[in-house]
Amino acid sequence: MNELEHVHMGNGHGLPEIVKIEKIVDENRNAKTFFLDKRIGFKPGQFLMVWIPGLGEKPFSISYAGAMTGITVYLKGKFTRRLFEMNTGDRIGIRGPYGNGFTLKGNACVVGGGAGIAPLAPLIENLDDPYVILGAKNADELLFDKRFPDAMITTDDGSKGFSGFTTELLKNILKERAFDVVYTCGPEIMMKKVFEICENAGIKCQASLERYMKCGIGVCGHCEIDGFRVCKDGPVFSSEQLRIMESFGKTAKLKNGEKVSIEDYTRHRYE
Amino acid sequence: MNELEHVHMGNGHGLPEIVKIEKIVDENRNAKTFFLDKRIGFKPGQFLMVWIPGLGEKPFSISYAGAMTGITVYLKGKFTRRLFEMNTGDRIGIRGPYGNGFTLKGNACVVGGGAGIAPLAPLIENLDDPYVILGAKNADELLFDKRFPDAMITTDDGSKGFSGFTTELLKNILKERAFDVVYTCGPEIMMKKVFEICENAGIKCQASLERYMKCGIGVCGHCEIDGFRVCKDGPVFSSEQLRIMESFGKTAKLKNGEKVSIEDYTRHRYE
Amino acid sequence: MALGIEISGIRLGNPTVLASGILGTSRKMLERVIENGAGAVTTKSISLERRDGHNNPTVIEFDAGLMNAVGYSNPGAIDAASEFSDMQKLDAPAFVSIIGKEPGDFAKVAKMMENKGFSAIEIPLSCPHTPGFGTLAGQDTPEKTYEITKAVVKSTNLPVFVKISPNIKNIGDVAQAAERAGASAITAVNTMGPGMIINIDARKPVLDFKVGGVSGPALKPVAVRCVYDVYESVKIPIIGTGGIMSGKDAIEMIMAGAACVGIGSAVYYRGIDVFGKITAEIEKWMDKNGYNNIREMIGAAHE
Amino acid sequence: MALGIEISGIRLGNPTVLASGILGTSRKMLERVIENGAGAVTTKSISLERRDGHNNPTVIEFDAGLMNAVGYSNPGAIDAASEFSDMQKLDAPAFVSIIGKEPGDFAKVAKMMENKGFSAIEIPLSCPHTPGFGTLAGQDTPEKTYEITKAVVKSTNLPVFVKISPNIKNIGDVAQAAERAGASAITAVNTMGPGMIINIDARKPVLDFKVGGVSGPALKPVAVRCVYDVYESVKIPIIGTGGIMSGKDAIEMIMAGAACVGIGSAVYYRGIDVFGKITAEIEKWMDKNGYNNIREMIGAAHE
Ligand SMILES: Cc1cc2nc3c(=O)[nH]c(=O)nc-3n(C[C@H](O)[C@H](O)[C@H](O)COP(=O)(O)OP(=O)(O)OC[C@H]3O[C@@H](n4cnc5c(N)ncnc54)[C@H](O)[C@@H]3O)c2cc1C
Ligand SMILES: Cc1cc2nc3c(=O)[nH]c(=O)nc-3n(C[C@H](O)[C@H](O)[C@H](O)COP(=O)(O)OP(=O)(O)OC[C@H]3O[C@@H](n4cnc5c(N)ncnc54)[C@H](O)[C@@H]3O)c2cc1C
Ligand SMILES: Cc1cc2nc3c(=O)[nH]c(=O)nc-3n(C[C@H](O)[C@H](O)[C@H](O)COP(=O)(O)O)c2cc1C
Ligand SMILES: Cc1cc2nc3c(=O)[nH]c(=O)nc-3n(C[C@H](O)[C@H](O)[C@H](O)COP(=O)(O)O)c2cc1C
Ligand code: FES
Ligand code: FES
Repeated sequence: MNELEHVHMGNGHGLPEIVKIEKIVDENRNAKTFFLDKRIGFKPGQFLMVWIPGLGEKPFSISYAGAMTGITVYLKGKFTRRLFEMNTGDRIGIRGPYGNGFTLKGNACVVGGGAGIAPLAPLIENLDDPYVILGAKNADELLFDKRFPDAMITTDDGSKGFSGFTTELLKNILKERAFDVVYTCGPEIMMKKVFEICENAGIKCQASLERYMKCGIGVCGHCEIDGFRVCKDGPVFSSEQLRIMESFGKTAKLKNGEKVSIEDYTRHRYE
Repeated sequence: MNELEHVHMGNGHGLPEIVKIEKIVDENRNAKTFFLDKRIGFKPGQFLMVWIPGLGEKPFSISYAGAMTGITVYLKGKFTRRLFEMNTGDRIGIRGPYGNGFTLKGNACVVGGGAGIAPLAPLIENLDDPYVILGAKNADELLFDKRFPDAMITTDDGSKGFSGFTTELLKNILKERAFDVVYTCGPEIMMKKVFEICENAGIKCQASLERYMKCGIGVCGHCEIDGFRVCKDGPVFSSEQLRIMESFGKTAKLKNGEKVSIEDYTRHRYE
Repeated sequence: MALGIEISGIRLGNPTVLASGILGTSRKMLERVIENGAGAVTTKSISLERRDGHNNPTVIEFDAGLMNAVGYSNPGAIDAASEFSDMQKLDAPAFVSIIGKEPGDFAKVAKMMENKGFSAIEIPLSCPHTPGFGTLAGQDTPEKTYEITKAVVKSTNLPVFVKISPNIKNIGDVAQAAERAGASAITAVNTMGPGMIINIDARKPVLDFKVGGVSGPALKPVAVRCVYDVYESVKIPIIGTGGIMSGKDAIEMIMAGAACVGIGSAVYYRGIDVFGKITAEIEKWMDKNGYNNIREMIGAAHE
Repeated sequence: MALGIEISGIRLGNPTVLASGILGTSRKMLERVIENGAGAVTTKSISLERRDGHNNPTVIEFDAGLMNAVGYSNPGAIDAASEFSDMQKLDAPAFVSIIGKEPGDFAKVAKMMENKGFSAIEIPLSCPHTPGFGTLAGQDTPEKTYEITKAVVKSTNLPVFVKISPNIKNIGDVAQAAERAGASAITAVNTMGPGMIINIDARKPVLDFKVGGVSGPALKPVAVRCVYDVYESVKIPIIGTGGIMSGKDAIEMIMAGAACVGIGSAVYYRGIDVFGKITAEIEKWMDKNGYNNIREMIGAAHE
């Protein structure tokens, strides 16, 4: 049967592996970085499925590369609360990395908002002198402003840096500078605006989306957005893809598949 | 779990592969060589499990290496009769090669009797100028005497070559020449004698044994001889192993596990 | 050479069918699977009420296959009815998978899905990991199979496919019960087991529901045997499902008696374009071995 | 650290047990398996009369495990009684596996094997591919299990282990029936399915008996779930069997509830010295994770 393609079984990261939390760093009022005692090969933008045995499993982007891989977690509901209660030496399960990750090319601008800055951090470190805009509601919720001292900072309330949205800063800079690509991750409304600005300016955009994930490996279809699987075809999507995504910035599905507005999806808390 | 040895699954030759019979050569009154349209990497002494769909599966040694792998078959009972009825272009299943094969070393004497010459042929071709003794009941049942023109020939009835047993010739030559090792395959009574002659002369012996085989891959235990599996630990055994085999040359097990004398085992025909 | 095949009056361009519960969460997703070569597609199973399903982890990969306890998460029949419409406009037939706790539930959902352009209704009576449904609710006995199938057949004009479990001894009896009740085809099989995988460092089963159904390569030989048995028990066609990874696997399933093959886990192993890949492999093999159409191979191993 | 474990009053130096039907055809073969590190060994199953078993092919390897239809080939109880003697002189306990078509057969063979130095008798009521025996003869129901176990327990002074099938729903009921009838341990499980593998070039099932029992990696998750279920149903110890390839697998089975593990197919995948390898892997893991003895791990996944 040598004419039939050989099927490789077992990719080696299918089952969660238990790893130790080596170090915990408070990033801001709502975010902590958990450093795990494991080096993981990954592409910026890829994520891990993080398992707390007995509680559940949720996706988190890799925010730090190195001997200790880091994930940066914002406090939301039950799962992240339990993570926040954990101490150095505690153990969690991880599988992955999953997803496609960003495609690196040329002269780049990076626009991150809130927790969306997490997956962008390893990307920024891999780009050649990118123009970085980091935004948050206020100074207390800013992420990685110290890690990237050259970044432009925006806060909605003006408590630090530029007062206003990242998108306003992006519009301004686009008048002065040319970019090959704009990378973005953050609240979907923000990403939608970034994308529209890029479309108007004729610049390629790569946006990292979020949807409720179950399998994380592209089979269950739950994370689907207009025929694309966020876990497998994404989480990073190109301008060509974003252009045909009717739900982008509009609707998303809850755990039970109910379609709700993106605002309601984001606000929703489970249990 | 990186501290636990990784288990490789699927060795790639577990299921029979259907191959075409490319060429059939009459070797003597009772033997034909079937050349299969497949090159197989193997060690001299290894065997294939040959499957005739709907009829059964039996072990046969590889007798010819090359682009067309050859097995040389003696007519015995139902299975070999069906093989003898086959024509060029017909297809059979094979899995393997299985078993350990001969270990090559030094200045060698090869003693083959009847069908036992088949596995020795590729060995002879791989040895550096071995002393070869080929025996049969009579000239009509001799195998590969043309393939190895330098070989010493013996027939029980004297119809060709030396009149008498291979073992007599072996004893004679041992008086004149020194060998590092004697390789043998043939009737078990002959091999037993060869082994004893070697023991007396203080020469290492490697003998290829036969027992009724079921799985061919070392799990069912049916081909067992004094704790050794002929299909996996053998079929080639060393002097050290032969020395502690109480059943060697004495008893063997039928398809149902009944222990009978080696003569009865050999004479037994199934169905 | 013809790769097309007709089952229950439905024409498939090739014998690969997207199995239920894999990717089939939206019309667009099904459309994309068809673009990737599927001969037909099946929706994720739809229940009357909306369901969260089990908690994560719900799907995991092990050495020899996948294990899942998704637990029939779905938005319910009303949402599904608005998601799926004009299915006849897709480039391949679409089947709708519906589930229920009672025969009446099945009938209701079947009615709600009737005018959406689906080519058939599939009823899985065989899920091994969802309380209230499938094997955990005893829907896999010949009696229950007959009762539920009958209720669905009565409530719809569409052909009804009954999806059965590999975990039962009398699989032929169950298939016959479905046939007697008016089923147009048998989908064999659903996932196996259930199984369990324990993480020894965590001292806990990995799936949150503890147990899950086994699919992929581990399931294949059992699925092939089930299809072989069902083929000897009924006259209606079989959608052979379980562990199909390659064209060779598909042909094996067809020779066991399937008219076409369901494909699920292979989407993980070989990507979403596995349907086109498998179809090409089937074609190449048929070409090399002198087959002219799929029919010549159906049940060939029974000769 | 202690790797020893006692089951039913029998002391094993480590928790690896050679499963029945693998290698156990002679006393010397069992001796060799013990030399290779097994904590205990089991003979191939022995019937009253001599049996040819099925025709070749009888054992094959596929992508995800082994499939066999050996069909209980064995020289019969009289020959076996002369092959196996003074088993207490081996360096590890030996169990004798016996089979029969009727309870009376089992009792007769049990008597014939009594004074051979075996530490226990195992009765497989669960073979999926031998007409007249196991699941094909309905020996896997709670009723038959009770009846046969009772007959064997009555006829011997040795502890009786009952080996059960993974292919039944009510596995807990079967284990309980065995326990009520006086079984000293449960061996869980026998092979799965049966399954079938078809060679598409030959258009024929590969096994001569067409179907066979599935073992190895494909079986593991189902076996683990069975052991988990049996652990919740009975108090007697469990020999967890099915797909154990590594120390990690063995620990997983133990955490599911097994006191020791049966090893069969792994002899193919990792060689005859797999017993010593697995024991070393268990030891290393326990050492690293601060366990002192096997008992601490038994059933840990139920907490
Ligand atoms: C690809 C991807 C990468 C992510 N990376 C990060 C990250 O780096 N840092 C971070 O803080 N958060 C990240 N998230 C979001 C993170 O998964 C949620 O914050 C987390 O699941 C919240 O769980 P909870 O139990 O605390 O709150 P819940 O009350 O369960 O949920 C709060 C919100 O989190 C989201 N969420 C919950 N469960 C899931 C799920 N299974 N899959 C996807 N989203 C879910 C939903 O928007 C939900 O409304 C990422 C999500 C995705 C899809
Ligand atoms: C390692 C090995 C290599 C062999 N190589 C050759 C070879 O190169 N050429 C050759 O002609 N023969 C070879 N044989 C023997 C060959 O397998 C038998 O001749 C063949 O099985 C006869 O089958 P039958 O149906 O024609 O006769 P049967 O009536 O079935 O048997 C005749 C005799 O063949 C042997 N035999 C039958 N079935 C088996 C079996 N399943 N396993 C082992 N022996 C069996 C027994 O001695 C039996 O008495 C080899 C055997 C072994 C074990
Ligand atoms: C993640 C996942 C979800 C599934 N969900 C369903 C479902 O909702 N309804 C159903 O009938 N079968 C469901 N199944 C079973 C599949 O349709 C299919 O019968 C099974 O996976 C065997 O095929 P495979 O080996 O090709 O995956 C699911 C399988 C998987 C892996
Ligand atoms: C070739 C083979 C022969 C077997 N024969 C028997 C047997 O005679 N009696 C029995 O109780 N189990 C028999 N079994 C089942 C094994 O004892 C074991 O329960 C099964 O293989 C699962 O374990 P594994 O995955 O480690 O192989 C056999 C299994 C194989 C592979
Ligand atoms: S989460 Fe299952 S397909 Fe993405
Ligand atoms: S034939 Fe099975 S062990 Fe050798």
